[in-house]
Amino acid sequence: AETGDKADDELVIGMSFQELNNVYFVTMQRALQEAVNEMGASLVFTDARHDIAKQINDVEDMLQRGVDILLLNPTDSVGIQSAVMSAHDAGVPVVAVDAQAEGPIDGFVGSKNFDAGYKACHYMGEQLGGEGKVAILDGIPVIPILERVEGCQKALGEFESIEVVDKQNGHQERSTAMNVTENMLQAHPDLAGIFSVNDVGSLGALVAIQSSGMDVKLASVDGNPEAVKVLAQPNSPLIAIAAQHPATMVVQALELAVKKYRGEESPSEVPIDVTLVTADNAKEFTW
Amino acid sequence: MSTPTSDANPQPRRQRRSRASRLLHSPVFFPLVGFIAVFIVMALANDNFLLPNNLTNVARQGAIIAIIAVGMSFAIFTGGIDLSVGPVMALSGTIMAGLMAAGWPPTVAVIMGLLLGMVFGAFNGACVAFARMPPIIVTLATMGIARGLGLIYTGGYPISGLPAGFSFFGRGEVVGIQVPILIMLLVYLVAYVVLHHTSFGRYVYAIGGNEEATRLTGIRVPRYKLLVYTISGLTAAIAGLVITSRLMSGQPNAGTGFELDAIAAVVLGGAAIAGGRGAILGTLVGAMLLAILNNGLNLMGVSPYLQDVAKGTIILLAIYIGRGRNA
Amino acid sequence: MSTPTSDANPQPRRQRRSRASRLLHSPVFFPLVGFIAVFIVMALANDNFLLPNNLTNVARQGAIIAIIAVGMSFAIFTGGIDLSVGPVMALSGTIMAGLMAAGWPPTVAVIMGLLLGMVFGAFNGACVAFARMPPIIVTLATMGIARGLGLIYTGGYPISGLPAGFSFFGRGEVVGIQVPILIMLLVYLVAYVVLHHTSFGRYVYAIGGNEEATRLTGIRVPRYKLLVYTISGLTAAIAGLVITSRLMSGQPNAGTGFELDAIAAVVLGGAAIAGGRGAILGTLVGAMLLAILNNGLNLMGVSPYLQDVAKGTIILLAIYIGRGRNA
Amino acid sequence: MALLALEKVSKRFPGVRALNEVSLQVEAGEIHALLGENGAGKSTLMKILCGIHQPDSGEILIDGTPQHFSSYRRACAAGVGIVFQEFSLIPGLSVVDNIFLGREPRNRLGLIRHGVMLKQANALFERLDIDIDPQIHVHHLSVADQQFVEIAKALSLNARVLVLDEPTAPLTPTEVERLFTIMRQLREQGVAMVFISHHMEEIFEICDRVTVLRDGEYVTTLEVADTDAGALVELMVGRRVDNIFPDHHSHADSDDIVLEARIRMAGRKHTDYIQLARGEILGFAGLVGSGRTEMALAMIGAQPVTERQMQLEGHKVTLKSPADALKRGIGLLPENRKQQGLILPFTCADNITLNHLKHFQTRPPFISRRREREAVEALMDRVRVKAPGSDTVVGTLSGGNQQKVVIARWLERGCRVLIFDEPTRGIDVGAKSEIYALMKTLTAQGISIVMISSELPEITGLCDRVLVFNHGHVVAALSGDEIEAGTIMTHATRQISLDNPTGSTDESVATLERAS
Ligand SMILES: Nc1ncnc2c1ncn2[C@@H]1O[C@H](COP(=O)(O)OP(=O)(O)OP(=O)(O)O)[C@@H](O)[C@H]1O
Ligand SMILES: Nc1ncnc2c1ncn2[C@@H]1O[C@H](COP(=O)(O)OP(=O)(O)OP(=O)(O)O)[C@@H](O)[C@H]1O
Ligand SMILES: [Mg+2]
Ligand SMILES: [Mg+2]
Repeated sequence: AETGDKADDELVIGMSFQELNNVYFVTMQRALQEAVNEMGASLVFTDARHDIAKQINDVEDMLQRGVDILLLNPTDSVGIQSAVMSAHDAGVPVVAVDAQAEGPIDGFVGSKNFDAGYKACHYMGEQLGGEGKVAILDGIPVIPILERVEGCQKALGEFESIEVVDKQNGHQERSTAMNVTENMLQAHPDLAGIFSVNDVGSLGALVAIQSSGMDVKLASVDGNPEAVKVLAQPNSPLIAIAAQHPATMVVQALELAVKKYRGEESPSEVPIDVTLVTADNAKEFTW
Repeated sequence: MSTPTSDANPQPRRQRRSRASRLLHSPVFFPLVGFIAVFIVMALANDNFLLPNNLTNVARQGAIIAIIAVGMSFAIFTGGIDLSVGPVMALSGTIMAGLMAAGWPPTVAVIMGLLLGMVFGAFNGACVAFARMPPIIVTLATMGIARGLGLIYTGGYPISGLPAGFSFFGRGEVVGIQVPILIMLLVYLVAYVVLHHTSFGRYVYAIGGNEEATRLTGIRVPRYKLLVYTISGLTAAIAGLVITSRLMSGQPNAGTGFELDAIAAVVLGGAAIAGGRGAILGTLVGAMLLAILNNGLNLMGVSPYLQDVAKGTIILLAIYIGRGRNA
Repeated sequence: MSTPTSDANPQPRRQRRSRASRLLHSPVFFPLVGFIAVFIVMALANDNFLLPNNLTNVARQGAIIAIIAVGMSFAIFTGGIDLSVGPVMALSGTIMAGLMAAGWPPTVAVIMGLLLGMVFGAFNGACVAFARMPPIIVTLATMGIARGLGLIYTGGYPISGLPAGFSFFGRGEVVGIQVPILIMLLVYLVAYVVLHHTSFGRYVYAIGGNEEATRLTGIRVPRYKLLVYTISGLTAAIAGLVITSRLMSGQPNAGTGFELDAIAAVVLGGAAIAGGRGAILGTLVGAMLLAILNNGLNLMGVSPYLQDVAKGTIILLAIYIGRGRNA
Repeated sequence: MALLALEKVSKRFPGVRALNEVSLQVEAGEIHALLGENGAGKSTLMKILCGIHQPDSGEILIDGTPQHFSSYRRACAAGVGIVFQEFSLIPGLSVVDNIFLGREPRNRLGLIRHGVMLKQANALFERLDIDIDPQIHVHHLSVADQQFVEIAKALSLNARVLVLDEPTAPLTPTEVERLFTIMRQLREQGVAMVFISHHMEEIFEICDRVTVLRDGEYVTTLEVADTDAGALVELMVGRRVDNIFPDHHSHADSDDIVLEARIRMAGRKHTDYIQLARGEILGFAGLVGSGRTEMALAMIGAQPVTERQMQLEGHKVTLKSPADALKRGIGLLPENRKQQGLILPFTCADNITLNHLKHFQTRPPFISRRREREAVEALMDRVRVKAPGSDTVVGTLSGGNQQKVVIARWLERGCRVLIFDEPTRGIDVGAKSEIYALMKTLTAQGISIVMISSELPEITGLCDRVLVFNHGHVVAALSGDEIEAGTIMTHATRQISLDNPTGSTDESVATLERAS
């Protein structure tokens, strides 16, 4: 992209979210709004609802509206390519946030999703004493989620006596996750642990576990405040969350994008580490 | 008419249908056959399926859709449809949660939530009945509106921190029966009585059977349509009560796709989608059929992707068995 | 009527309609009025709206739903419905992508994808036509089946690595017109000719108007219903082609909720949901109305949650203006 | 050898034996009447002939060759055409599309040749002397015009065997004459026709032979010339029906005005005035499309109007819907039973009690099923519905029996004013006389009746006063000796100026206006 010359408070920042029905992304959006306010710039944002076709339309419309900087939280890394190209052609710097985007992007800021799955499940494996049956509560088939599952499976594979006995889809929606977990518990009365791909799912699973009275350990990804609060309670089934940092992530992405806009030197990729939150550090953790 | 020959007229009309024939012609017969068939298959395929604990699970999981499907039945019996049920459920539930979180007493909050569902339903009904707009498009539009309002109200955050007593509706037990199941049974009981023992019930079917004829006969069709959609809003709100209490949090995006499950329950229950024919107990059977499908496939550990395929196939088969009655 | 006085009888009924009256009674009239109204509002509210570049955007964005809505129109005109369009679109698109990624030449892959859509549609059609099952439940079931098959085929991962030439369908231009728009116009042209200038087109409306009477007239209703759903599968697959090429990747979970948008387009286009009445050009207008709504609200920077509410409200208003014709 | 022969045809429906070894022969160039009470099996026999129903046993022979018609399409191909008793047109399609549905002329590309189709339709209409815009959509047409389209459609098949199942039911006498002219032409051309009608005089006017059915059994076949109406009715009903009209004793109390209506229909220039006395039977006569039905709908608030002032027993009432009308005791029996009258998926019982469920609410809001059933069975006896039971689905009844179910709905509703729009359409002679008697009984109870009818004998035989409609307006009010076929037809067909519909001769209306 060419370098831009507008002052901070003249800038229009656009961000396209994959969804906004999830505290994780809402937190991101609010942090961004704050940062943008501080700059005195203005923000427009859209919600793709996990529909890549809609997301591309949203981006096109934002470009039409004349955004100077585009932050992209793609619902699909490959499918977003044509939107990235449109932005590139329009001379708007593009930074991908949370999930990678193909095409001529100017930067990527995101969590290490594979690590997240790995860390959460490795901790759970240890807590289970390296043995027992474990189930996975899957989510929407998008790359970050699939990577978490892969990371988890790798971690669990390192324990010889741990067996992954079931994998069901909770659609990252609380009541579905609850129902599916109830059924998994029914099918495997000797289940020892569950890995949920995100905290919306884990909060649903939690209801099922608690009302079943079974002793099942739960590990998850995200760092949703409600989940962290549960984690901090004594004897909580939820024992580990590989927490992401949505606010940090988006603010860094904005900084990176503004630098690109000004033509300043900047890294093109900023991986954000995930933090493993357990009972020990839950009290201190916040987004 | 006392015509000269009327006595010599051995009118066969006096004959009543036999009990067996009545059962066979009952609209609940084929849904029940389908249900039992799937039930047996699931019981054979899973050791855990028949455990009392699991059967309670199934009933409780199915309760939400089953409750929503009551309102959907009313709408479909009149020849209409209500696509807004999912978001109305979510909206009512979040409002209840929001009011309680703001310190309102649970009873008041619950009543407000139920009222809100009814108001929303009544708005649908007014558009359909008085503005004479097609139900499918009205409720498609209000579906978006309800979803948007729910999200605006909560800002996308679920609402938690509800008073402990509120968990009664989703997790409580009365005389050994879980409250969600009890609520479901109660809703069906009321719906059954209304549909089969009141004039309003008769009008519901009449409107679905031939709206123009019903109107010309002197029935206030718009009034009853308004009522039908209000009922649908109410049952959606009741489902919202149960789900909010069960999760102990108000979820603005709960209920996505529930309208399709509810429609499936009604049609699996033997109702004609064009209206005029159907049975509320059939809907209950249909909803429970969906619930044992979800539960059974989960229990079998069928991979999630394959579950979609299996569920679709079984629904097709179930309808195929009972077809002709629904065509 | 040649009563003794018929020559001197200026009965209004006998008069041929004037041109103006024909326009007013054309099913496209009210949708067009709604479209123009929304168009003007959007143009006034946004400086950027009328830019040629943006108008192209709108048309291209609307093309996917518009193409799907063609098949949906056929289904709705016969009094049916096709809820499986979204997943069928996704499945066809991923199959095309999968075959190309596996090294098949693009043309062959595209043909296979389109065939797959038709086969799926034909299956829907066979269930509706020969097994006499209700369309709404058949396509609800196959909706799940298609979605599941797509996810199984890809394992949930999108398929990328498509040959560069394939991008033509989604990103190419011919004589200055973008290919998706061109494909859309072509599909509408063919559909228009089929509906208005072939016997099959007559039968589509006849079946929706009075299926029993159509059957009694000696028309092979099942055969044409089969064809109708096959067409719906085909247009879904064409949409799959466009979207896959536009994204340059096969997306197994694309198209969620598209069935509702397509239905909205058809009904906004003035069709009766009960069948028998509607115009394919109305559907085009309806689809474009939805597209300008999405685009205009985005351009105005309306917050996403509020967009749901605004969109629903505008749809309600649009239908309200044109109501009576659709009731 | 007969062109068409049906040999020992039998057919059962669940719970009903519709036909039992019925035979019928029709020669080329013959018009053969098929006669029988409602539910005797006439339509069923004809549907078997046309391949719509399959016989349980028996044979269809054309030119002596056995035929197997698995569908109507097959029957058409063998030269059989039918005008159905129930309409078979597609409302959303144009007239021309309806006529050629399934047989569209196409060019080499497979596209419809609209021009050719239109030309053929126009030619056909010209030949049949029908004046309907072929491009208009069928749902814009009146019932009678729809019937002519049906007839044109059947004739366009150039069938050798043509079945006309109650084609005259929705037609007025002039139109019946036109139909007969067409039928005579066809007879000349050697077409074999089966003609079904409940009007005796029509049978004597046009038919050569007549076959009588009773309860699905073949009774006899006679030369029309060798018999008379009384004998036929006796064969058909199994008893003598001497005078189908009850004695002309009027229950009208002309001083006690129950209903006064001033109504101006949308798009009309004048207000019409209607007055109804207690116990009176007021006839609405007129040609098809003269606006009687519209007036009836306007009177119960079922249709928007420019002006509507109603006074019921001296009190002003506002009627915005049929429900308002019903609340005030005004009920309408609509002319089109399938579209406006019946809830087809309902049982007879549910149809009959629909508008007076309150009567059976022993403990409101609950309905006592037992009382409902008892009441229904009494009513079904009164109008003599032939059905396996009160829980029979109404859609499976014969046309005439369906009409009786609609009538039964109004008998116990307790209305002050009943508007009967073509109440005896499709009803057999025996039942007709019973319905007339019923109407008299109702008026004796002080109920006032408006009867719309296209059958002049019915109007002249039953009404105390008659309003004649012409071009949407009341053009004459007749009473006493003025009620006579010739006078009615004169007013009904009189050429009138649209600016002054009441015309110069219309003193009676003016008088009425003054009197009020
Ligand atoms: N589809 C059907 N299912 C069940 N019973 C039927 C069906 N069609 C006709 N019937 C019964 O068969 C008998 C004969 O009916 P049909 O229609 O042939 O009488 P019809 O002589 O034409 O009478 P109408 O003069 O009233 O038209 C009736 O008892 C009717 O109820
Ligand atoms: N000018 C017209 N244009 C279109 N349709 C008309 C026109 N005039 C009458 N009709 C239709 O034909 C019907 C004829 O009017 P109406 O039914 O009131 O007459 P009627 O005297 O009762 O005749 P019918 O015996 O056909 O019922 C109207 O209800 C209307 O649907
Ligand atoms: Mg008949
Ligand atoms: Mg009439």
